[in-house]
Amino acid sequence: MKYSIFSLAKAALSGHKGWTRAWRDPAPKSRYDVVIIGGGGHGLATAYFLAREYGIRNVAVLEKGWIGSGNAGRNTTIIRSNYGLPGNTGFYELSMKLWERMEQDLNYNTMVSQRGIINLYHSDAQRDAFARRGNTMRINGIDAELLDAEQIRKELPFLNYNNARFPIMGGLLQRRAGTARHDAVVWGYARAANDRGVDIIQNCEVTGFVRDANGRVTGVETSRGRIGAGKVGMAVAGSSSRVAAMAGLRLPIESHVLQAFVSEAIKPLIPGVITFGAGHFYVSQSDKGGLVFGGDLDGYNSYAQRGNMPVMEDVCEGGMAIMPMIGRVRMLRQWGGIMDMSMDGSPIIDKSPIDGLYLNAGWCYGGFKATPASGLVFAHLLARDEPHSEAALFRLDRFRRGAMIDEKGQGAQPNLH
Amino acid sequence: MSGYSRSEPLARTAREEANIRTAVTSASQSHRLPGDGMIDRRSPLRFSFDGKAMTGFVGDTLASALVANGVKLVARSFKYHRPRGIVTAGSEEPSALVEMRTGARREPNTRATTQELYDGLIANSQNRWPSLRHDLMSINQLFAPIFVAGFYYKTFMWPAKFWESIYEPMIRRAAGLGKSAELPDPDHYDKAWAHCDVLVVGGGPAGLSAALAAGRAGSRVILVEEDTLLGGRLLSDGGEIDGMDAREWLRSTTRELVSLPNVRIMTRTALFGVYDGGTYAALERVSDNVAMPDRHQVRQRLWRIVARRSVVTAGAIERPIVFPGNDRPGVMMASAVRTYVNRFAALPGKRLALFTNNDDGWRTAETIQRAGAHIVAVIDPRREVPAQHRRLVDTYDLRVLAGVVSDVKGGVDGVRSIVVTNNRNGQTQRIEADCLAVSGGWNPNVGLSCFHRGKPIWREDIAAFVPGGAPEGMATAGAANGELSLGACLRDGHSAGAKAAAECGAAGKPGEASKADEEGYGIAPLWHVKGKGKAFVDFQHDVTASDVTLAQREGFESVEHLKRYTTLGMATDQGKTSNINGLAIMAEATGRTIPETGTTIYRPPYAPVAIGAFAGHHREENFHAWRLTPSHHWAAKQGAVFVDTGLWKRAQWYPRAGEKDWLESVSREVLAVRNGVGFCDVSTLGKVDVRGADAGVFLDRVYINAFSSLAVGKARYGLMLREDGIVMDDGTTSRLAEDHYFLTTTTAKAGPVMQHLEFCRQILFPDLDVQLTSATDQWAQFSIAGPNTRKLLQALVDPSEDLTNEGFPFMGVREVKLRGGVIARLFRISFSGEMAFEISVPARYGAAMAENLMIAGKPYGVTPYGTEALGVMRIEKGHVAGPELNGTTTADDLGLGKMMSKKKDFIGRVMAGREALVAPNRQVVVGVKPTDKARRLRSGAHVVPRGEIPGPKTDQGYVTSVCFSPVLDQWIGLGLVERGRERIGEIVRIHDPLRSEDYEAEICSPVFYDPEGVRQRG
Amino acid sequence: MADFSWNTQSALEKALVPGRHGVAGTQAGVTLEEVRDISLVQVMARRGRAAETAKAAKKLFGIEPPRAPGAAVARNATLIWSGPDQFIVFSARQADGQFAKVSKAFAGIASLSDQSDGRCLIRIGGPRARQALAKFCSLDLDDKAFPLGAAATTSIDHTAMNIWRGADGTDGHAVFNMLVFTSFADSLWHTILDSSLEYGVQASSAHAA
Amino acid sequence: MRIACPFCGERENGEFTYLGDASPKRPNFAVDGGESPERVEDAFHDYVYLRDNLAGVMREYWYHGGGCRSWLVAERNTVTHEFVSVTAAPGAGAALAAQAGE
Repeated sequence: MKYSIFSLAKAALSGHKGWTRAWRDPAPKSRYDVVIIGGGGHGLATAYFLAREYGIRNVAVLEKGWIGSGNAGRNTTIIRSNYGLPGNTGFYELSMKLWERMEQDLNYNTMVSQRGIINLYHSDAQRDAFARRGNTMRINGIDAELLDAEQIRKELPFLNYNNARFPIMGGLLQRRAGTARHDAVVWGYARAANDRGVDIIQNCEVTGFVRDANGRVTGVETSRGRIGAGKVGMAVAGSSSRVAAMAGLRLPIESHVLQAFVSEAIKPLIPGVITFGAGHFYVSQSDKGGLVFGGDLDGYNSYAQRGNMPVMEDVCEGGMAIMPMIGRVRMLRQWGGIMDMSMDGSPIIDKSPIDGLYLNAGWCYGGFKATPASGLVFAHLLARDEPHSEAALFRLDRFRRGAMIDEKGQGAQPNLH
Repeated sequence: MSGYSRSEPLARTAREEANIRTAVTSASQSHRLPGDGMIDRRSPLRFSFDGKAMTGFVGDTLASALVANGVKLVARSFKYHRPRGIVTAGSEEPSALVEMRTGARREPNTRATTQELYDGLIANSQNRWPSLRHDLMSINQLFAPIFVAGFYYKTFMWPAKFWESIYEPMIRRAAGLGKSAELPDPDHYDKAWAHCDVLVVGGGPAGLSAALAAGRAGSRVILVEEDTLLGGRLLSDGGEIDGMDAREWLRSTTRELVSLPNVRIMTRTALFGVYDGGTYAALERVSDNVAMPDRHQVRQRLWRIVARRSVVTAGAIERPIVFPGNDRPGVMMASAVRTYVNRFAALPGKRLALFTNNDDGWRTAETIQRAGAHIVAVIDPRREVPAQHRRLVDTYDLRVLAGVVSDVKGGVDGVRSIVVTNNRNGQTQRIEADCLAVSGGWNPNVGLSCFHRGKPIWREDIAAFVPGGAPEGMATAGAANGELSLGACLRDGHSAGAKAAAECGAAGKPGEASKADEEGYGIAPLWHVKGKGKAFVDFQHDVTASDVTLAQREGFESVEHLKRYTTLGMATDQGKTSNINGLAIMAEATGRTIPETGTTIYRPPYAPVAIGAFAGHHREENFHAWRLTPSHHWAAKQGAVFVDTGLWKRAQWYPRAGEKDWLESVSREVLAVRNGVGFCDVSTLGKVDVRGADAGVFLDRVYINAFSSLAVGKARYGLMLREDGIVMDDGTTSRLAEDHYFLTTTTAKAGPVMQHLEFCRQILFPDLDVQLTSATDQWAQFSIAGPNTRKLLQALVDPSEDLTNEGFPFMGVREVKLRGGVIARLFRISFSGEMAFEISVPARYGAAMAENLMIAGKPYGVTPYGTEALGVMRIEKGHVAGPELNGTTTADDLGLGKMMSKKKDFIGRVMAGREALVAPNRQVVVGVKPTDKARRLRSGAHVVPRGEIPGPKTDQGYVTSVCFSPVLDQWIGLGLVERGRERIGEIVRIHDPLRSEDYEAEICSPVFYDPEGVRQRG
Repeated sequence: MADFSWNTQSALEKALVPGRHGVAGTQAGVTLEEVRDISLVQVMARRGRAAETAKAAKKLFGIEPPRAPGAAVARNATLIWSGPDQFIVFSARQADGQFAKVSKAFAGIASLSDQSDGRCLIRIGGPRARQALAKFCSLDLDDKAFPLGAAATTSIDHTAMNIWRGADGTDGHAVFNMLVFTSFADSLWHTILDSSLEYGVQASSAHAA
Repeated sequence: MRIACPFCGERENGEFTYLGDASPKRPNFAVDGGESPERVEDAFHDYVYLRDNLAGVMREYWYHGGGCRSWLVAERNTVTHEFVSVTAAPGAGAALAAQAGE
């Protein structure tokens, strides 16, 4: 059923009895051309693009819980393409372009809202690093503006300019960046993939890989039985190491907890996304009115999906450093996601060393904003057996070759990326 | 120093002030009962709500005062802007949210039920326009047929560009509840630590019993209670304990607890989080009960309580029943009605009806009758009146109807009548009433016990979830544990307190548990009365029963999908009154049981907490600690401009009268050094004492070059890599004795390098005899540079010291005696490229050293210089620093590849050899200078081959560091450029679209100044 | 040419304003005192030489250094545990040869580092000292958990601090000694003072005795 | 989170810095020892980059930088955050009973 104000009004007349499931609830078939493990944004987008762009419709997406129950439902909803290194720059811009047409592509309002992101700088060195990054963006056809303190004051008059520990000297602005409604992205892809024939199978946990005599992966064992597959794609960020271990693979990935916070709903206070350069704090305001904010990783390996106090305090201290007007706004909820932290802070999208098994992992902080492009390039890899041109550098062997994509320059120390 | 203004008056409007002043004591309190409750009738308080002056008493909450004043309408709901009243009497309140205070202290979304009344309190309703009674946004109710769950996902998509420009701003303005202050919060917050053996959460009967048992046993106890008073439900329901009146028991128990030195009672303190290792978070509302905190007092304090054991006695929350019209002002929880009547002597209505499906709800009928008010009907879907309440029915001749409330009629002022549907024949009847008390049963407060992903367990007999999988060290007791009678609460609390104390090793006797009735609790689960009108599940987010079933039809069957699709339970009350009803309706729709359907994940905070409280002292200028150099105050006196470098405050330049900008000052400082002599405080460099028999071997392993071969009395530049082969840091290390090196790091990396060195020492090379001590703060260190350096120093040191090239060669190091007797360390090293020394004295002499350098250098025009001049000179000399050591460059990229020893293993050696790190097309450090000498070069500009169009394929590097070189009289810079060293002399395009600049520059050697290094050896 | 004068300057030159701060009243709840002219020597045993180091300390000071967190008081010095196989020798500063003298006693068996200027010593006492401390120190400083002679290495505002409990004050209340890094002292003084204002503060400085 | 430093006792985790998995061991090789550079690079690649990333009890390095500056080896459950043991690094002071063997 096509969604529109007309279908909505029509349905209202019949007391909304006419709506049907947004996606089917099929029993798994015995075999698919492609099985995607992971019913998050990336897995569902991959299935959608396999069907839409590459004509592969005999596809199943297997989800151990409910779709969107991983990091797709546990992030701060920011979309942006303000990256500085080859590999990331083009890829995230591809994603940005897909965000910009997502609602019409999917016939689903994912509330993509391009209200802009400002990364504040507080020192000459930070300004120079942002200038380098902004110029890279511009050279790659991405919008970027470098603002000085006076220009920032015009955009964000409410920041703390008077008694800051680290004065605001300016910021890097990407106006096309913004936020999207994270859950809606999952549901929109699920519905659109479903409409193109993809089977979305919830409560179906993968427990092992089926291998043939040559070691090739030919299917998966699941809590709902064995499912054969021409190819298996993993899109299980947060659990990448655990799933890869079933195939005997060790990855250059650690799992870390990243906390995020939301305040009570208040009337509009903040226009876009603001990132504090001298502390660990970034914030935006959801359409519903909550301030959505976060900061750094807790810093230790964790699968617990919850964090501890030091980081929560650290984040709020950062908030009160630049926006002391939020002192009386109350934090409503705190949560933690499992971050698939790769060793250079950039993702891995590649064939695995095992035939028939394909990796989509290591998303670090970039997972949500990457969703559409990740789906497209992973679908390309699965369909064509060669990397998409915008994902050619996200190779697994780059660590062995020394070709890291290390935006923050922190080296093989995931909790610092 | 608090740093926050204490003088800011409450920005009240004059009219509101006047209104409050003239309010006639208690005349407005039409619904105040004659009894005393727990309020102090001798202490009247004036307050205003929506500009209307009213009165209350000490002991009131804002909600109870509003009830006493007969106010029913207090809020508008989130989506439909429906009129809403007060539903509960506690922190679970979903509806009665108000905007407290004004101006910078304006505070949205405060629950009227937890706000203590104080004299001069100003509260306003929110989310309405122009007024609460006449809210134009209530037009949304007309669109309610369209505004169902998830409607926005299905529309607002065309045309695409309308989203940001029209639809979204509209939605954003409509959404949100209150308005936050838009001025810095003038109040102060702090954070504190507390430690105990047993933490008791909740001061009701179970909590008091637990604290008493644990306290008597001798363990260290902290009891936290969110309310202003201890007692919990005893304050509302009374009862008899150990043969005495519950309030008498409360007094004597409190007395005993207070007398125990090992028990600490914290009221107004709400526990909101449970973290790992027995760390609990609580918020103390220190000054929320006054108009403005006292001078030097905080508004709120965040407690981090470390407890070996905890006993959670957080009680239970009464749940509503979902039926049409259940959100009308005047529909109130039955237990809340008891609280308002018994504790606050305030009557929520004059004609009250009671709708209950359980025995406990019946107690409200008794309360109302005893208060002298009239109960018009008791509606219970069960066939029989519970045995324990039969006498009640007889005594008061109660009208009991076996049925359900199927509709509520009324207007903005609330309930006017209710419609009751008879269970047996389905016939309806209308009953006039102005208040409907509702009880759907009790939900034990399982939140805190589930914060570590514990799954609550369904108990059929009480039709509720009880705790399951509580965090390590936590026990639950009392109503929070599903014990719903007073006697069981006392018993359960006592035994949990005694057990926790024993587990902490307390040897004392916990004494006997207090006793009270353990009457039964019968309930016939009733979640949803189907009917025509809107039946609300989540009052604040306007989620109705039909929204839940719609979500189910569309496939959002998981409770988490339900929550996210309908926003059920995502409001400020976190679904305390709505979640269980929502999932019960979902269970019914899907044909699953309630436990099969399961709950959503419980997350902290238990109740919302002000962001300011998490920051405490660390806000604005106190965000991070600051570090001062030994000559800081001296430099400030000279008028230095300071810059933040990490945590350090450093002198950036020293402006002089008449200089038009920083560039003029900096250029003067540079030329003063190049032509005469200058000095700069470089104490911020990390300094490490490396000692031990194997110190040299140790340094050989952490640096790419050799240090064991360094002669005593000499210094050497060293470079260290990370294990992945990328440069970590650089600095000069001196050998002061056979077994003593003095290592320096960059300012930025002092901490990480120290940690790395300790890692190498303790983990990688534990066999080496080496000890490390940070000496950064011990020494005031100054760089003295320029051709007259030696002359200056000669005047400063004892005449016996030989500073000639022979007596003190380049890279020499030794202790010298200064005139006046102080011993200093002198290092002949140069960052500026000039004849230079660095001199260290103990930090206490830092200011004196600066003074004395000025005196000794006076004949030579000595000039203090700041970090900017330091930077200019290092760029002129082509020395790499932070912008080049950016965590992605190799030693060879920096032009230092030859330093890498081939004879030894060292950290990073192997990985530095990987193919992509030794590829010929890497970007390496070069010099860059614009071909037009008048051009300003900027860092972050990119390098593109001349004649090429800038693009991903032609982007060959960027400018890392720039300065105006007063010596060369032009802007110069360093850059990282692909194959740069092969391209010296090439003209390239400098592309800087961010700053709309595009010009040409020559790639050159990074050493712009004195490439042979004659001057520094001079 | 005349000799130069070498006046010393405390890290709290500006931050410490002697006198009464915060809530006024008869008795200050907190007393803050900077102890100036201190000598601090960091002693770290060489690999495997902890026992000899302890012996050398005994010989020099008459007491063994603490093997676990604690502060041992000798006649002229206090030995404060600062990490495994290491301790700080705290004493009043006398002549400049002080460090050399201690060094000699440990030659070849321990590595020494003069930290007399690397740390600033702040003493906090008074009836409300523990309440103030609870705001910036995460340790349990209860009498039982932190009795006389207890010591710890911990953090304040994310920077390292050595804290030990010396003799109680003349007012009968516990006194805590805090060694903080010199460059941070100005900042930390503000934190400590801010934490104490609600109790009333008496601030002063004194020479080490 | 509370971490029991074997020297200082239990402290809040703000005093500690985390490094990561303590299981990978730095490869030992002799300079010019005849080993093929590829093999040595392979071994270092494993050491520097590859991780088991266990969901369960793992051995890991923590640094008590906000305390006694000792490196510690902890066994901690990454699912529950529960510490099973905390021992001192082999080079942290003198040998202790509770020192991790490396």
